[in-house]
Amino acid sequence: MIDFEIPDNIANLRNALHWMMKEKVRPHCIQADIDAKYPQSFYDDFGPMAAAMSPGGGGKGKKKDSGGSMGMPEASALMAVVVGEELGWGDPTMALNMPGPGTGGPALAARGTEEQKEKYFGMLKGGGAKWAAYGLTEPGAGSDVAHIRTTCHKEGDEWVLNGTKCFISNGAKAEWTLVFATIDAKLGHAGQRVFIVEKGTPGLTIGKIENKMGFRASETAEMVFDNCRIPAENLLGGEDAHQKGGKEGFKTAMEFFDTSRPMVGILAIGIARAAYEELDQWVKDNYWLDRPIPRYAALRDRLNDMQRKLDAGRLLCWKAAWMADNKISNTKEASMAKMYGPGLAMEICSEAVRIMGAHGTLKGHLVEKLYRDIKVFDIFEGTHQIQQTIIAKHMFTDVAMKTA
Amino acid sequence: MIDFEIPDNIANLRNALHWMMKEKVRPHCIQADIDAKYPQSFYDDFGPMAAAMSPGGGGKGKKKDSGGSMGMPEASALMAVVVGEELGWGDPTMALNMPGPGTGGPALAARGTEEQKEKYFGMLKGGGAKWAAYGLTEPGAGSDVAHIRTTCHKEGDEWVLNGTKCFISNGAKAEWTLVFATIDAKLGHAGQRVFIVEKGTPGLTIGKIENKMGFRASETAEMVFDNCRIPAENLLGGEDAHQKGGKEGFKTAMEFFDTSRPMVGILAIGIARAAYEELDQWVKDNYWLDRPIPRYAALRDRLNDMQRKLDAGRLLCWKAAWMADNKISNTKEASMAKMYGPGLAMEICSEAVRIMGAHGTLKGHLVEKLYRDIKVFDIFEGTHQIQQTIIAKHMFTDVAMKTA
Amino acid sequence: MISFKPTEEEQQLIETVERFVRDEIQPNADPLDKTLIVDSSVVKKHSDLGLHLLSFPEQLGGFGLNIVAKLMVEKTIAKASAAYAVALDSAGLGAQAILNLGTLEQQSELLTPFQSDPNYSLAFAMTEANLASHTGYLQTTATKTSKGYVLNGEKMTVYNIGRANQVVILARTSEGQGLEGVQAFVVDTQNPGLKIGSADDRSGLFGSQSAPIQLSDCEVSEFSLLQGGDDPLKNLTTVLNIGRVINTARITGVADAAIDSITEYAQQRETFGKKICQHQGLAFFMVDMLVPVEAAHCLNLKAASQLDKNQDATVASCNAAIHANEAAVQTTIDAIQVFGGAGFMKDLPVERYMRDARTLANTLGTIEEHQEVLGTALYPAA
Amino acid sequence: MISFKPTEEEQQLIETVERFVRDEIQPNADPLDKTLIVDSSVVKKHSDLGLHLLSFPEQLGGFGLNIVAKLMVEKTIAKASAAYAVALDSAGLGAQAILNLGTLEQQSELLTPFQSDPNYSLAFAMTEANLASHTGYLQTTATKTSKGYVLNGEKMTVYNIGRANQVVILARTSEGQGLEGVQAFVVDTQNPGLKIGSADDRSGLFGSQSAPIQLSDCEVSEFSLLQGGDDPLKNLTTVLNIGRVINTARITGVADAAIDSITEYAQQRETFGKKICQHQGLAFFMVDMLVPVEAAHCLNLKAASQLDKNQDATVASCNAAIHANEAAVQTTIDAIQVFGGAGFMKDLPVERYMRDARTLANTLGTIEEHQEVLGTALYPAA
Repeated sequence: MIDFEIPDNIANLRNALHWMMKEKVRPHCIQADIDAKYPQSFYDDFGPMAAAMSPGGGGKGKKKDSGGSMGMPEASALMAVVVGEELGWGDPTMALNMPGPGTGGPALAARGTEEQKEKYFGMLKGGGAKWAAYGLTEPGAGSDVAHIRTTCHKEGDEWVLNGTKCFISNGAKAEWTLVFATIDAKLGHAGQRVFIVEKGTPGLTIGKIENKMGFRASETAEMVFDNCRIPAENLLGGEDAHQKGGKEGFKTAMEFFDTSRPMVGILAIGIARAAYEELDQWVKDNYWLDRPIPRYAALRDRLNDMQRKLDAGRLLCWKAAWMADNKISNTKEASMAKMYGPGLAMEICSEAVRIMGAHGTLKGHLVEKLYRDIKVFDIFEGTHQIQQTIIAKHMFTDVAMKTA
Repeated sequence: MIDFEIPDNIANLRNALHWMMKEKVRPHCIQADIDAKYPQSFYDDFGPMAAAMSPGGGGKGKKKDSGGSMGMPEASALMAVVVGEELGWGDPTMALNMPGPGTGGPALAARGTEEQKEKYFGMLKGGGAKWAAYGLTEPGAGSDVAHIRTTCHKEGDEWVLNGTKCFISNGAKAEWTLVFATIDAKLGHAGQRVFIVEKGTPGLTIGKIENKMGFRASETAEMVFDNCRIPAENLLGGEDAHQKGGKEGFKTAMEFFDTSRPMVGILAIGIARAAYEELDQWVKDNYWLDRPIPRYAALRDRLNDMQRKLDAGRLLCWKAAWMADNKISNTKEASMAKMYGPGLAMEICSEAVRIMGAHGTLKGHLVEKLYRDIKVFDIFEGTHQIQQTIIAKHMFTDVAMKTA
Repeated sequence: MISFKPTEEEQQLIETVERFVRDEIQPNADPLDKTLIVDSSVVKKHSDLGLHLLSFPEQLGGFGLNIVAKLMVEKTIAKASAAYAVALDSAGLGAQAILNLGTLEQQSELLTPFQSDPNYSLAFAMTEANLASHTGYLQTTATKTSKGYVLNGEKMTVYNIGRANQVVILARTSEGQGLEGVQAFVVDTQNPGLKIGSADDRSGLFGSQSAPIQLSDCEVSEFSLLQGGDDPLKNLTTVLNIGRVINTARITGVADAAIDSITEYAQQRETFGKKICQHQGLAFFMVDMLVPVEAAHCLNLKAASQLDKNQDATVASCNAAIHANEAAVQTTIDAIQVFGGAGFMKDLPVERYMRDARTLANTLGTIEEHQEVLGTALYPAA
Repeated sequence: MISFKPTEEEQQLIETVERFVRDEIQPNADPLDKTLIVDSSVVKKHSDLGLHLLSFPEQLGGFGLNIVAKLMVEKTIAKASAAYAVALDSAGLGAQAILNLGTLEQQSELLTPFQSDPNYSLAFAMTEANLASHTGYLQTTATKTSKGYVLNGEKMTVYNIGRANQVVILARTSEGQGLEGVQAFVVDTQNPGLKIGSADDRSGLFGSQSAPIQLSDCEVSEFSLLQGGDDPLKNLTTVLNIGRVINTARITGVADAAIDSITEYAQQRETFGKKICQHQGLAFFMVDMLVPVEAAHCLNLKAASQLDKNQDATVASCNAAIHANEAAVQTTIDAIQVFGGAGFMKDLPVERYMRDARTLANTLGTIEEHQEVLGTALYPAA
């Protein structure tokens, strides 16, 4: 039956996360933006609880644990997007800062061998907040996953990695990173391999930590591999996985977009909702309560439009996630969610800053920070234009599309 | 010196045309839309005076006549766009309905031999309103000028034409039509030839008269050439013109875009201004004068935006025309004017209809007609997308652009 | 629990309707637009299937279907012909008003004729000349008399009024803000105080004839007043929310049709040596049409679902209406752009989509009204 | 007669400024954004060229240049560094106010110091905390006393206040609509009743420090009041119109810079085996950035030309401001999209363009204020 009601157990989880974001994160988020990080002690206190509650934290790999003592609903893509909106609302950087395996988690859970899963998920448990990372992007490649240039070749029992990865969230502090490389760029997707690289492996150096316009409290690192030697058993999925016809590495990169893209979409919706709520209050304080100013009808229309589009974006994310959970092919819908959310959030943040005038650009105002934070959502996990290309491919199925 | 003041003689001409449009055209335009034409008697009375005053009527070919008894300013692209706005304002269909050589005029003036000019401009003079036409578009070609499929080959003293032209304004009533054909499609632009085809030439039949959504009072005809024989002297420019290296036909099609595109842009601005003025009055009548309704601030913002964008579009057209007059290469600016005007006009007409609610879709309201009329402006003389392609080519001069 | 899956009953119903549309509506859509004549055999087959009484309770000969199902049916029909969707909806919002606002006795007396007479029809009159459909500013009045009420005022854009037996009229019985003080009356179209004007000539929806009506000291009995049940204001609001959902369903149907038409065309037609869909700029242009239409449909399903749960769907239905109006108007305009000059000609249905979308968007409240309703609901001035 | 051609003098001036920008501003733009320290040698070279006094009359050491020329200069500097454009404008709108509203005696006394002291500086204080820059709602008051006036209130976003010797303050001397009752006062920054708050930390314009000021029973002499000349309301309006044109010139300069940067990048960088500019979808995306910026520049030239002809440029300058704000904000956002992830990093100037455009757009009146001014001018309620 068509239904839009959030079941109680998910609603409870969402409310709890909202409370944590409001009470524990929001009060620190402006300072974290200035410092370009939350202090480690913050994560040691806040992190484990948040990670346990966060749907994205462990992904499906945590499914069997998650029904336990916290009384949590079964993990699902739908639960992730319903609850995830609060992460975006609280502080966008939180979505990538949450201790745990992060984006690498689902890939390890789905593609790793049992030994790999046990060792590397285990490595993150206990003893304060710990992170893992996901090393795909390269300087010069961007959204162009097919053109990875980091190389790997086998020497005896080891793989040797050479190349540079950039824009790696939590790259510097990660206990381990999933690194994409190619045995031969000419082989295309079939040549790609994914490795689990531990922190401190000789030959791995952390390059610059990026100085970013926004999203500053989330660390973005460069990782340089110079004859970096990895034990053979750290090839994700093991040698066997690559005997079956290849493209294992590329599939690893691609297959989680169907759930991660709606997640990015809803994070953006959460951010936009935060800006909308700030503006709503500001308009009330400045245009309604103080004095009867004729502009209020005009501004009310803008607020109307925002809440409407927020709900539109929310439903697109919900639908894509619901399809994923129900094993309905959702590549088009996931891209629609990813395309709509960040674009809308940029629009709403921009309008909020605009209407708040001289206040809107003053640091310390949440909307000022959100305005700088949001832009990158339209870029990572596939730019707006990549989503358009994917949707077009699904729209025009009869004709082979070029990416041109 | 940077200046935006319209000189008195152009202003006088504009005001006179405005008066004619308001008094002579507007009262008939709704009925003409229903009938899908203005009666011939209307043109016999109104046409000659209007054509004499209209800047687009004779184009540069009329330059030497135009300084005469009417005290008119020297013809220029700038004068054409300043004055032309009133044509769009009065009734968009008038822009193509005006008796005279129409779009074919400038091409004949620039490329025709002296004999051709004398004979065919002469043919339109005296004895009531008469038209000529411009036959470029083909079913299946659209904006793709390079892919003309109408063929011509020479047999003795005659050229033989075969093919179909569509969407030809005034095609059925034209005394003569400039027809584009190719001696061999494989030769591309070099193979193209332009012919002056007289009404009633054997082998030429008028196909269907299009039944259109809007722009209905302007006749749009199909012309079918079935072994249609044309005297050799009706090759535009004569045989000599094609000995110099070819592409004469293609150049004929292209070179007037630099002045015609700003003209299409400003016609659209004129249409949009008409819709804006209707809406302005409607809002006054319904939202301000009668009663104090809180929405007036919201609607005033919409009116603000409209008048601002109208002026923006107007200045883009003026600039492109001014450049043409000053022999500054303006292909990019002409395309910008053509791209902006019709898009804006569609937006304004749509918003006017929207705000007028149930009234806005009722026939008899000018905005209802304008809403149906305007769309085609974003299509003819190069679609919006063609303009984007042209602008891109000029923006990225260092890299050979594909049209892809 | 959040779900986008129709029930099996809904699925079966849609398949039935799709067959009906393919066999009966599709071939008649263009003729209706050209001739303005509703094919009576289509009306007959529609009522044979019981589609005109879907939402009637079973005791009144209907199927007791919910709003979600009604939304799907209306969208499916409108995708082929918005004018037929309007013309075939002989019970329409008028019957909905009687169901939601009338007593059981009124329901029985006023709705039973539908079972025996396939041509029986009800109209719904809300919109007034001034300020479009701003219900907050309705000027038609109903004054209490000893025998009943006397109605005075003018209504415009009353769809199906030409063939209607009765018309539900919104009139003001007392002063008030918004819908306060507004009540619904059922008036026989033969009432000497009710005069039907000449049929409107509109941009689109050709064949779904609308006309204005004039009420001059129109006397009606006490029985004509729909009291409004337990909570008259809330129930009247619900009727208008249902009206928005149904109209929005039709609008999204038209937008879907436009998208289908360009999807097909862009894969056939070549320009500059390539299929239209292989030009990336145009492909992106078409993708941008898809997303807001999909979002509008989701918003509308949400509003319908809330109505089926007896929740207040004012915000959701206004959201859906605004989103769909904007999306469908822009989509149908842009569809013409994809077709180029051919899209402007009446040989292809795409120009009809543009006119129909525009006309539906200006029906039963424009964006301006929805904004006003939303603003009042969400941001009451302090 | 309509013309888009600068005069020869303007052409020469621009060439001078372009050289200055290339040699002095371009290399210092990024350092200013990172260190917030205005390079004093740049200030010196700027004043050596007399660029800080362009619009002063010759008897006050200036060139008597018109607003069109000033527009071109400001746009050229801001294209390299919006922060330098603001920081180097030491006379600024404060001096403009004195020129347009002051007596000859006031002009002479208050503006002569610029000739001898290259570091002399004037600030302009309009914006207030409540309702941003809605001049119609200014709350700072100036009350007449026997000795002069007493000012009370708070101003925010006063650019260059840190180094200013004097500041022109808009205050209300009587009740009135819009600018009616508002007058300008020149106040010494050492006045004990004037307190400068701590420097603002803003999204952009790093280095062009602004701060709030507080006026607590700030006593000023009779001489401090700029009477406003023949028509005080009209002349004050003119000052604000000039302010809009100058700010808009800077905004379009930043937008130009963003467009230049993507134009270059899109012809170098390859993705998916092609230059970025050869992907039609992205090429159209970039074309769409170009057109509104060009239109904004034309609108601003029109406003400047009207000011030079002593015409009322209220509508034209608001039009230009709104158009440029919207265009520049969107263009600088979209420029980052073209650069992808790299555009988000502080290694490239493109993220600065986005922050600077946004900050300029919220300076000296936001779109909200311009809309209000426009609406009042064009559509007075009946």
